Formats: sequence, C-alpha cells, structure tokens
Amino acid sequence: MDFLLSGFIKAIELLISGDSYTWSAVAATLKVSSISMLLSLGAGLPCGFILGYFNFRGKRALRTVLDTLLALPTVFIGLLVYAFISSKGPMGSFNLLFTLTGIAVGQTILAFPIVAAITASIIENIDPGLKLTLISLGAGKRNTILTCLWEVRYGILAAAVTAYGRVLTEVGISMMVGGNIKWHTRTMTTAIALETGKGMFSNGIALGLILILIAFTVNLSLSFLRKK
Amino acid sequence: MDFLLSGFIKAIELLISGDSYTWSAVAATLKVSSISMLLSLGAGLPCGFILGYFNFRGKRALRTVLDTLLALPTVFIGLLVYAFISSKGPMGSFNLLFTLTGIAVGQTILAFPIVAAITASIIENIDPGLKLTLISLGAGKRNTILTCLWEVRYGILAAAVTAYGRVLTEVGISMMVGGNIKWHTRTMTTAIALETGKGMFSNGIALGLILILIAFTVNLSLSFLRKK
Amino acid sequence: SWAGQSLMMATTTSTDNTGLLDYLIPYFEKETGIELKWTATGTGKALKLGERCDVDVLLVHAPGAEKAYIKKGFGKDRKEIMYNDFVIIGPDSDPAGIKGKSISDALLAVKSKQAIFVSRGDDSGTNKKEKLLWKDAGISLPDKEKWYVQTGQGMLASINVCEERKGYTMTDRGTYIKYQSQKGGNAPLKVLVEGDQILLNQYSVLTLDPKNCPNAKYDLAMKYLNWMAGENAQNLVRDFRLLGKKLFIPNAK
Amino acid sequence: MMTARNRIFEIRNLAHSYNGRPVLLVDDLAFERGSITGLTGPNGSGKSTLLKLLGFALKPSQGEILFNGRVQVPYSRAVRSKVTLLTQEPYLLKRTVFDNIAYGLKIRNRSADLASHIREALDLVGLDFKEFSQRRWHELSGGEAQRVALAARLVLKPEVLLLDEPTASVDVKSAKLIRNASLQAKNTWGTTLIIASHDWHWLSEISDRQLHIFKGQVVSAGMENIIPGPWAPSDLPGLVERSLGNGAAIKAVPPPTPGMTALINIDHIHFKTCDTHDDSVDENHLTGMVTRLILERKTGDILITLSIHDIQLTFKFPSNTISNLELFPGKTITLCFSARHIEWI
Amino acid sequence: MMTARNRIFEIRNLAHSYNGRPVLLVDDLAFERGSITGLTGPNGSGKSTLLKLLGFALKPSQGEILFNGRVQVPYSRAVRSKVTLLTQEPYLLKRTVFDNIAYGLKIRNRSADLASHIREALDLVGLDFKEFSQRRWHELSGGEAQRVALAARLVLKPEVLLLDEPTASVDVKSAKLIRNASLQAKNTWGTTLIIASHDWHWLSEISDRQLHIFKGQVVSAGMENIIPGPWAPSDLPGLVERSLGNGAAIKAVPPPTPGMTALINIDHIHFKTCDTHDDSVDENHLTGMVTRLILERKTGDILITLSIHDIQLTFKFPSNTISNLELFPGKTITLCFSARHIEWI
Ligand SMILES: Nc1ncnc2c1ncn2[C@@H]1O[C@H](COP(=O)(O)OP(=O)(O)OP(=O)(O)O)[C@@H](O)[C@H]1O
Ligand SMILES: Nc1ncnc2c1ncn2[C@@H]1O[C@H](COP(=O)(O)OP(=O)(O)OP(=O)(O)O)[C@@H](O)[C@H]1O
Ligand SMILES: [Mg+2]
Ligand SMILES: [Mg+2]
Repeated sequence: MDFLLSGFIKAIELLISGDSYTWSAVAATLKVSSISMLLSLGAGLPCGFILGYFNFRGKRALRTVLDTLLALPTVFIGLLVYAFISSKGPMGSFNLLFTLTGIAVGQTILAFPIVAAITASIIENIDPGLKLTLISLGAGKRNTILTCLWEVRYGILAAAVTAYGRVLTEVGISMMVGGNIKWHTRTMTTAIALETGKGMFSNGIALGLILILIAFTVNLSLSFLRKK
Repeated sequence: MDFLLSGFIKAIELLISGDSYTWSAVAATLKVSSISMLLSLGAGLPCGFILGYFNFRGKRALRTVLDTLLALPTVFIGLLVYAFISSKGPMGSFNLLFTLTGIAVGQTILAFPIVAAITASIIENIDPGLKLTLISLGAGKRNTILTCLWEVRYGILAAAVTAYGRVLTEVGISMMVGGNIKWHTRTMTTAIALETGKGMFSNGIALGLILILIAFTVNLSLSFLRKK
Repeated sequence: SWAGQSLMMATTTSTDNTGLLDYLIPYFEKETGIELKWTATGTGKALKLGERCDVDVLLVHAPGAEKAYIKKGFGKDRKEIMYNDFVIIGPDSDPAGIKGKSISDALLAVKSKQAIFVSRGDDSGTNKKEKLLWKDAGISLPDKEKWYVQTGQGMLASINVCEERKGYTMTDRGTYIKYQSQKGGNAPLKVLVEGDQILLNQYSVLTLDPKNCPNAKYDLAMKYLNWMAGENAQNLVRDFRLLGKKLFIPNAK
Repeated sequence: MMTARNRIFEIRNLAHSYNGRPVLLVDDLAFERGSITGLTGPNGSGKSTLLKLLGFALKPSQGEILFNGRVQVPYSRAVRSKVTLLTQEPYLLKRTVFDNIAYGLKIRNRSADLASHIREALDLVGLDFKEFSQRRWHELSGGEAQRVALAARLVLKPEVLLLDEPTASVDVKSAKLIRNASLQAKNTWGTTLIIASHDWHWLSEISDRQLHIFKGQVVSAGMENIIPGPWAPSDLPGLVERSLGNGAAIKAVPPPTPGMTALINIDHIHFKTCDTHDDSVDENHLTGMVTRLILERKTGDILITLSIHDIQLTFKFPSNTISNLELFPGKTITLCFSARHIEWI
Repeated sequence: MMTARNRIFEIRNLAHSYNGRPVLLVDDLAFERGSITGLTGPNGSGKSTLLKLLGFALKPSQGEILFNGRVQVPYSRAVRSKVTLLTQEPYLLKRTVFDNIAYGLKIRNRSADLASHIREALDLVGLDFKEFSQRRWHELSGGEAQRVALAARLVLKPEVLLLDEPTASVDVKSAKLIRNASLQAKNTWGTTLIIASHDWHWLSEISDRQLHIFKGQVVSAGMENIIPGPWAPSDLPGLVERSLGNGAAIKAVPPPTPGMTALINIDHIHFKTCDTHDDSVDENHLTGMVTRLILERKTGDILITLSIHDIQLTFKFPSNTISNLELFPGKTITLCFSARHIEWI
C-alpha cells in the first residue's frame, strides 16, 4: 500500500522537476500513439462503415473475423511486425526495428479492429431513415460515408477513445518492436514495465499516474465534442 | 518470417497432441476471462446506462473520467490490485495473490470502463422516442434499463466483444497479480510473453494462434446474436 | 573516426536493472564517440536477436549457450568480462534446514521436505544455472511438483513470489541486494547458501559472425568488446556499487 | 358542471419552456373523467407538449398537474400504469408486433391470455392477427406501424389515454376504426381520452369538448377561425381591417395590444346570411363561395366552409335553418356578423 | 396523350417483395413529365414502396424502371441529383434547420447565395427564417419537422419530386402552402410530382391524375370507392350481394375469382337519384344520408359522400345538376346504378 502513496508523491515530483527521462518517454508515447490513431482511424472508419452499411454475402463472417482480431495479443502483433521488419524479414531494409515508426505500425494493427468493429456496429444501427434521406438528397458515396459518420459522431468518439486507451496502454508491441531503448523507443508503458521489473513499484505507479494524466488531458480536450 | 510458418505448424501440433501445458493455460485463460467478463458486464452495463440515459450535473465530467480509465495501463492495474491483495496489503488475508481470482479482479477493473463507456455512448444516442414510449407504457426503473439495453443489443454486443478482446489479451495484470506460475496461473498471454522472452518466437506465435482460435470460437458462437 | 556511429546491443535484464549499463556506457560513448543503444530482454531472446542480426553485439550470461551459439556460426568472438555470483535464499525460519549446507544437500533437503522452491522457469541465464544445480544434485527437474513454483518472470518478481510463498529460490546477488534495500534492510528472505564455485555467474560480450550477419557492425562490436575488456572499463566495473555494495568482479583476461 | 370529484386532471399555473423559450402557458384547466377532449391548433402551438406533460413524460418548467386530485410528477407510481400516451411519432420496440403489444401487459404482470388480448387490440385497429402479429417492427408500412402503436396502448385499457395525432398517415377506414375504438374505450372502460389532431372533422365527431391551442395558450373551448393578418387601420373610425384583395375587407375592433391574433369563435356567434341590408358601420359583409358542407353528426349542425379570396372560414348552422338556404358547394353567399364578434388573443 | 418523349418514368413488369412477401406488382405504368400524380390507397397497399422505387432508393425485386427513357438503378448518376424523395417519416440530419436545408445544395456544389435560397424554401413551407433557421433538429414540433424536411427537398428544385404524405401532421394552413408550393414547382420549374396522401380532398385539388393502389396493384386512374366484404350469393340469380344490415344490400355481378375486392369507379359511372322506380333486377337502390358536399375546384364537380349503414361511398356530380337536387348534409337520398357497374380487382 505504501508504494501507492509514494508513487503519487513521486509523480508530482517528476512533473514539477520536468525530469528529462520521463519527458522523453512521454514524448515517445505521444508521438507513437498519435500516428497510430491517425492511421487506424483513417483505415478503420471507412472499413467499419462498409461493414455496417452494406449488406453483402459473407458480411457476417467478416464481422466475426473482425471481432476475433479484437483479441490479437499485443505480443503476437509485436512478433508479427517483428517478423516483417527484422533485418532478415522482407521489409528489413526499411530499418524500422527499434524505431517509433515500427511501434506505430504495430499499434495501428492493434487499434484498427477496435475502430472498425465499433464503427460497424454503430453504423449498422443507424436509422434506416438516414440512408433513405441521403440517397434521396442525392448524396454520392463519399458524402454518404462522411455524413453517416458525422451523424453518429458521439459513437465514433467512443470508438476512438477506446482505441486510444488501448494504444496508450499496450506494452507488448512497444517492447518487441521498439526494444524499450532508453531515450529512443522507451514509452511510458515500457518504462512502467521496466520499473516494475526492477521492483521500483512506486516509480511504476508514478509513471502510470502520469500516463493517466496524459489520457485525461486528451479526453478533456475532446470532451467539447461530447453531446451536451 | 520463418518462425511464423513454424509457429503455425506448432500450433496445429499442440492442438492435435493435446499438450497438457497448453491446455492448462487455455483453461486458466477461459476461467479468468469468463469471470471478469461477467463481473464487468454486471457492473458496466448499469453504470453505462445511468451515464447515458440521465442528465445530471457533473455527467460530462464523469464521462471524461471514464474515458480516462480506458487508458489504465494493465501493469498499473496490476500494481494496484497487488497493493491490496499482497500479504502485507489490507486484503492480504483473502490469499488472492497468485490466484486466478486475483487476476479476474484486475481484469474486471480493466474491462469495466470499456463496457461502461461504450454502453453510455450507445444509450446516449437512443431515439428519444424510446424513452417516451417506455415511460408512456408504464415501465419502471428496472424495466427501463433492461428494455433500453435490449433495444441496443447489437451495440452492447460490440462493447462486450471489445472488452473481451481486451481481457483475453492483457498481460500486465496476469503477470503481476497471477505471477505466471506454471500449471497454476499461467495464462495464454503470460505464456506467450514467456516464450517470446526465451527467444522461442515460433512458440509465441503458436500460442498466439491458439488464443486467437479461442476468441474466434467465442465470437462465432456469439454471432447468432448479430443482426441479420 | 567512430564518432557519430551507433551500435545496437541486446543484453539481459540484470545488467540493465542493476544500473550497471547506465553507469558504464556514458564512459564508453565519451571515449569512443560511439553511441551505444541497448535493449534489455531475456537471455534467450537476446541471443535470438543476435541470430537474426537485429542487433550488433550481445552482453549475456549463459556460458554454455554462448559456446553453442558460436559453434552454430551465429557468434564469433566471446570475451568474458566479469562475474558475480548466485545465492540461494529462503525464509529466516529455514523450514528445510538448508543453511550452511552444500548446494546439492540443500536442494535434496528442499525436495525431501517438499518446501516451496521458486524457479524463474524462463530459460534465462539464471534459470539455466538453476537447472544445472538440480542436475548436479542428481534430481530430475521437479516440473510438475506442487512445491516447485515456476514463475516465468524476472528475478525480482520471482523473489517477490518467493517471499509471499515463504519459499526458497536461487538469485543473482545483484537482484538480491536490490530486494534487500527495498525491504529497508529487514528482508524476510536471507542468504542461506553461497560461495560455491558452481554459483559463479559469468558475463561475456559476444560479437556476431559476419558470415551470418554481414550488415552487423562487426568492427564497432569489436571496439566495444575490447573496451569492455580494457583496463579502464574493468576498473569502472570493479568500482560499481549498488546501494553501497560491490556487485561485479571484473575478470577479463 | 365539472365537480372536483370528476376532474381527473387539473392544471395549475403551468408553464413550459424549451431552452428558455416559452412554448406553453396554461393557467387553469381541468379535464373531466370519462370525457373525450379534442386538441387542435397549428403546428408548433404546443399540443404535443401539453400531452407529454399530461402523460407525466415531461417535467413542466413551472406549475403543477394534479391527477385524481393529487400533484404528480414523472415516474410516480400513481400515474405510471394509469396514464398512457401515444406519441406523435410512434416508436416501436425492436421486436415483433406481438411483443410490442404484449410489452405493457407484461410489465403490469398481466400475462394471462396474452394472445387473445393482443388479437382483440389488433382487431380494434383493423389489423389481422395472423398476418401481422409475427411481423418484426420494421416490416410495417407507416400507417400500419401507427396502428400497432395504438393497439399497444389500447390493450392496456388505461384510465387515461392521450393520443397525439392517432390518425396521421392512417387510411380512412382505419381512422373510423380508431374513432370507434376511442368511443368504446370511453364507454366500456370509462377511459378519459385527450386527442390531438389536425383532422378537425374526425375530431369533432368524437370529442365531447374541443380545446384550441394557439401559440401555447388554450384559446377557448370550441371551434374557431383564425384570421391571419396583416391588419391595418380602417377608414372607418375605431376599427381595423384585413383586406381581402378583391376590394372587400374584414372589419374588427382594434386589439388591446398590437400583434395579437384575430379569431372568430363560431360557437359564440349566430351567423346569418345578409338578406336585409344592414348598414351599421361595424357590420361585416363577407361574400364567398361555399366549398364544403359537412354534417356534424353529434349535434346535427352543419359546418359550412366559405372561401373568401385567400382565406377560408368555417361557420356552423343548425340543420333546420340550412334547407331553406338552398346551399350547395359552388354557390356564392354573403354572411353578416358584427365587427365586435372578432376576438383578439 | 402521353408520348414517349414526355414520359419521365416508365415502369415495366415491376414486382417488389419484402422477404419473399410480394407487396407491389405494376406491369406497365408511365408518368408524364411536368404532371402531378396523386397516389391513394389504404395502409400497406404499397404507396411508399412505389415511391421509394421511383426515387431509386430501393432496388425492385424484379422488373425495371426507366427514367427519361433509360433503365436506371439506385445511385446511378443520371438520377441522383434529379429525383428527390420526401419519405413518409422525415429524417432530419443532426444539425440545424439551416444546415439540413443546405445539405442537398452543398453536395451539388450550389453554395452560392445559400441563405437566400434557404429563406425562400422556408417561406414556401410557412416557417420563419429568423425563428427557425438556427434551431437544432430536435427542437421542432412534429409538423415543423415535416415542413423542414419538405423545404430541404423544395430548395433543390429537382426534376422529380416524390412526396410521401407531405401533409400528415401538418396544419391546415401549411397544407395549403404545400399545395401552392407543389403547383409552383410544377409551373415554374417544370417539376414532375408524385404525391402519396390519405387526404383525398387535398390530393384531388392538386393532382392532374390520381392512381389508386390496392393490395399492391394500381387499380385505376381515378377516384373510386372500395366496398368492403363480405359478399354472399344473392337470392337473385347470377348476382352476389353485400348486406347493409338495414335489410338493404348492394348487388353486384359475381367476381371472376373469389376473394377479389369490389369497387365503384366514380369516374366511370353516371349516377342518378332514383326518381322513377326502375325495377330491373340488377339495379341498385341505395338509400343513405348525405354527410358531405365538397367542391372539387379543378373540375367544378361536386363530391357527395353518402353514409349507408356501416359504409361510406363518395360520388361525383357535375355542379350544374346539383342545384336541382336541393341537397344538404343530413338529407336522405336514394341513388341508382347498375350492379354491373361494380368492378372486381
Ligand atoms: N425538444 C424541443 N426543444 C426545443 N423546442 C421544442 C422541442 N419540442 C418542441 N419544441 C417547440 O415547442 C413548440 C411546441 O411544440 P409542440 O411539439 O408541442 O407543438 P405541436 O402543437 O404538437 O405541433 P405539431 O402540430 O407540429 O405537432 C414549437 O414551437 C416547437 O418548435
Ligand atoms: N421493410 C419492410 N419489410 C417487410 N415488409 C414491409 C416493409 N416495408 C413495408 N412492408 C410491407 O409492404 C407493404 C407495403 O408497404 P408500404 O409502406 O409501401 O405501404 P403504404 O401504401 O405506403 O402504406 P401507408 O399508407 O401505411 O404508408 C405493407 O404490407 C407493409 O407491411
Ligand atoms: Mg405535435
Ligand atoms: Mg407509406
């Protein structure tokens, strides 16, 4: 119990002192999670839309596969990405191993099914009146997608926030692909894992609190998008 | 790349041979994820309902907090639960440390915000006509909750499946609280982490594939609940 | 001439967790101008990363595996740098009565008393050593025994399990010192068996065979190997203290 | 007379606003037990708001509503299973027609004989049990959905039934069925009904009393014509007039405050055709073409709709006077009434 | 005559089913460019389905629809911005009234002068720009929402405007405005309108042609009365009859196949009052009370609604014959027509 309290105090100290080690991890975390969120939203929203909007053969099977992808273990994704980008892998020449870009690729794979699956089930439940209205007002494909997504924006926000939480807290990919290299690819979560592994539980708690503070700040700045 | 293929072959071997080590991890994973899903749905659905249905002061703030809880790192939750149930902790006498029950407690904390946040934003978007209809048909509180949740069952399913994916794949809590003890609290994910740490990448892939197969089976058996 | 180049190393968690690298590497970088990045993982994975040429050099502690590694054509040069030692720890009450015994006797006592023994079970250098001890004592690995708890985790986590379960375990001295200090000098687990020659924990630097990994920076790796074996580094290792206690004994020849 | 005992609803100083914009203001209004009240009024006048308030599905911004003599609020037990509202856009639960209608019964623990009750309710709205009961909520046409929603209310045999435009998008035959069902509810179960509708004839044939709501105010008990502006000062002293374009105009005494709305309450005035030429300054002579003659069954009176340039006015004549007038649609007649008969609200 | 060139829509062998249940069957039907067609029919007869098909918002199960001479399908470019449908339950986008109306213009890249176009469209449906344009989608009454949805269609000045019950839940004044707006669209922009409605009078005043749909079939061009069953063999040989309860009955020649529906097409028959007693066996004598007399403005004809026991029938008389009949609501008259004038569909 005692380490919870001392962790809390340490978190405040780290924030006030502007500890450069902590800030480097914060920066890495922000960088990598922003990229992976952009990519997974960019891919996940249209895919989710298509799965939710249209009726086609094999749609239910695809949904089941997508739901299954929600259960991709991060270490597994890490291994997968590693297999491709390690120097012996087909994309070894890109030198993505032990880089933030590499982590972002893996996190995109992690977040994509979340964005797509939740989006699909939200889109699936839109009022049939909306579909009819859009087609009757002459919306083309692009406008149909954009307008539908905008109509369900609060739900999409929930999908994005959930995916963001996942990306922000994952360790397996960052560890495997990033290598937890100090000053370079050490993110908040790999730092927490490291400190905890060292038995520095209060450091782990402190870093965890700072990560939660980051999430809180992001969510607070998004909360203006919320329904009033 | 080679270890992907050999991992795939190994996965089939493990499944066919009924390897007892693997099955012990599968059983632990299923046990612990079922308990935590039951608990988090039981708590998350009503909480999500209340947050989405009613308008009250501080609701937006609560939603932001809930969204932030989506970004609780699993190691952090692990530490938190550990602090309470370790023998020196306030609940040490329950002997929950290094047990599946202990893991389930942590995973419930992990899944609860997912269930509650997605449920809240789905409930928030229900047709105002439903609210009016229920009150006008004389539904009391319990019936209002149950009926509303049933009306948005496809969305709730998405929330549950997302939470299930999270629970199934988390490592931090299982490691910290469960201790990854062979034959006892070793789950699929901690086993994957271990194999990967040993450099046995193909074993990691094999176990990962088996975990995904579990998720697929569960989702397939849920897919009859899907909208046709 | 090396300035601005960077070298990627895979190492075991113990070197990183004790803070040795954080202490040592800045000297290396200052003297050579080479930037050294390292990823700290299990020994098995570190060797694997080398085998797949994802790093340039290794710092590990599993002599048996290292020699086999070179034989298989993955590693080229191996330089022993330093050692510390393993100890067997257990509760003060010592229910199996192993204090002061030889290692084999101690393990036999644990087995016959069915006292809890915590093993890392992760195939790490430490775990490999532990398995060797059982073998030496003529005991087949008690894999499925109830009293033999395999954590599959790092050393410190395993010590914590050990403490909770009031059992015995084998640990490297560095981690034990950290554990001790975290308990404020009042650790429930005490060193019960130590000092045997077999308990030595040898750390070595390994370069990768350029035949297997033509792109690995072999020359930089050699530079690092030589620096670690050099007088300067050896002295630094000797002076390194964790919580006021010496941890590694340099032994580069 | 309405005695205290047979007032099922009493409204006191009720005011409702949405986001600060006041939309309803009812100082004092009561509804008699077992009566049918018709609510009319233009779009946005506040009919639905009033029904939601009476259904305790909305909390009024101000004031109170008494049900059976006691102040009640949303979700209170005393009203929950007694007052039932059919909303303007009916919402069907995402289940079959059968389950939609069964829902209210089930939460009242009245599950005995479910099928026969549901069959009965579907009959009331003219839907065949066999054809419709197993349809899913979205497999219905607009009018069918409307009628299923009504059946789900009728099956409850509630003390009060609030119907918001029950006949919108319903066919003529069904509208008649709904009228009969309403009357049956009143007569058999003693249900009090309050029904909002734009179908003035349908409403007048069924309701005991009609309330007209205009800009959130209950204007009067009865049927009236709103005369849209613009009103301008007349050449005649002390009067204003609404030009009819063809040179003619409707004259009225000026409103107490500017911006008010003019109306002619047809229950308050006796109309006559201008046989003799009455030249008093404030007498209106309105010449227009008869477009409709409709029998009001309950009273036997006849409603005559006159089209005068761009406005339509409806007047009521006792049936015994009508046969003398030799009226038929297309005939042009002149009506006379005093400028003082135009009210301002 | 409708020439090939001025047929904007042509339907060929169209059949639509939902989940295998056939609901619409139209072999051959064309719509003239620039005309207003009224669609009537009971609930569930297939009006909305037909409109969705014509709006290319639904793919027919079978058959094809030609637009401007070419077969088109949903989302095809040739129809997308030309055919606009107002659905029965209007759906507003979750934005302001302004943005709702602007939406269609924006996706057509017609963003110039947005505000003035929107003001104009709101005017057409009788909503004040200042009061309503910044309201959010849910801050509207039922009728207001309906009218905003219509404004969002009118603002597009489309080639074809399909309106599904545009006046349901709309007040009388607005119904008139919508009529005017429809006529204006036709006259000013040459818009072709197809309008489904249960408001038969409203529709007859605006449409050039009326189609009645019954059980998925387009019955006829014109106005008719459906005589609900049951039909039973008559005492008279070769006839069937529908008892009216008061001893009287309607006689008809039997249907070609059992289970068909009887109707009287009022455009096909000349009705007369039975002055002379015609005793031919197959002559119907129907005695009932006049309940309505309504002027059909366009033709000048008068529609007379007769209430005969439990059914209501409407007949059409030229206005010049009517004044001789001395009709008024409440009067009882007897009509005569041949049993052979009852059609079966
Ligand atoms: N949820 C809301 N938020 C804000 N304003 C509203 C809301 N609902 C209705 N209004 C406004 O309140 C007024 C009264 O609305 P109400 O729905 O009671 O009218 P109504 O008489 O039922 O009209 P209609 O005949 O169109 O159904 C209208 O001006 C409307 O714009
Ligand atoms: N989505 C659907 N799935 C299955 N059946 C449907 C669906 N929509 C309509 N129907 C059925 O198809 C038939 C025609 O429906 P449609 O909506 O075209 O009728 P309508 O003439 O517009 O009726 P209304 O006057 O009630 O609006 C009805 O029997 C209806 O029950
Ligand atoms: Mg209303
Ligand atoms: Mg319809």
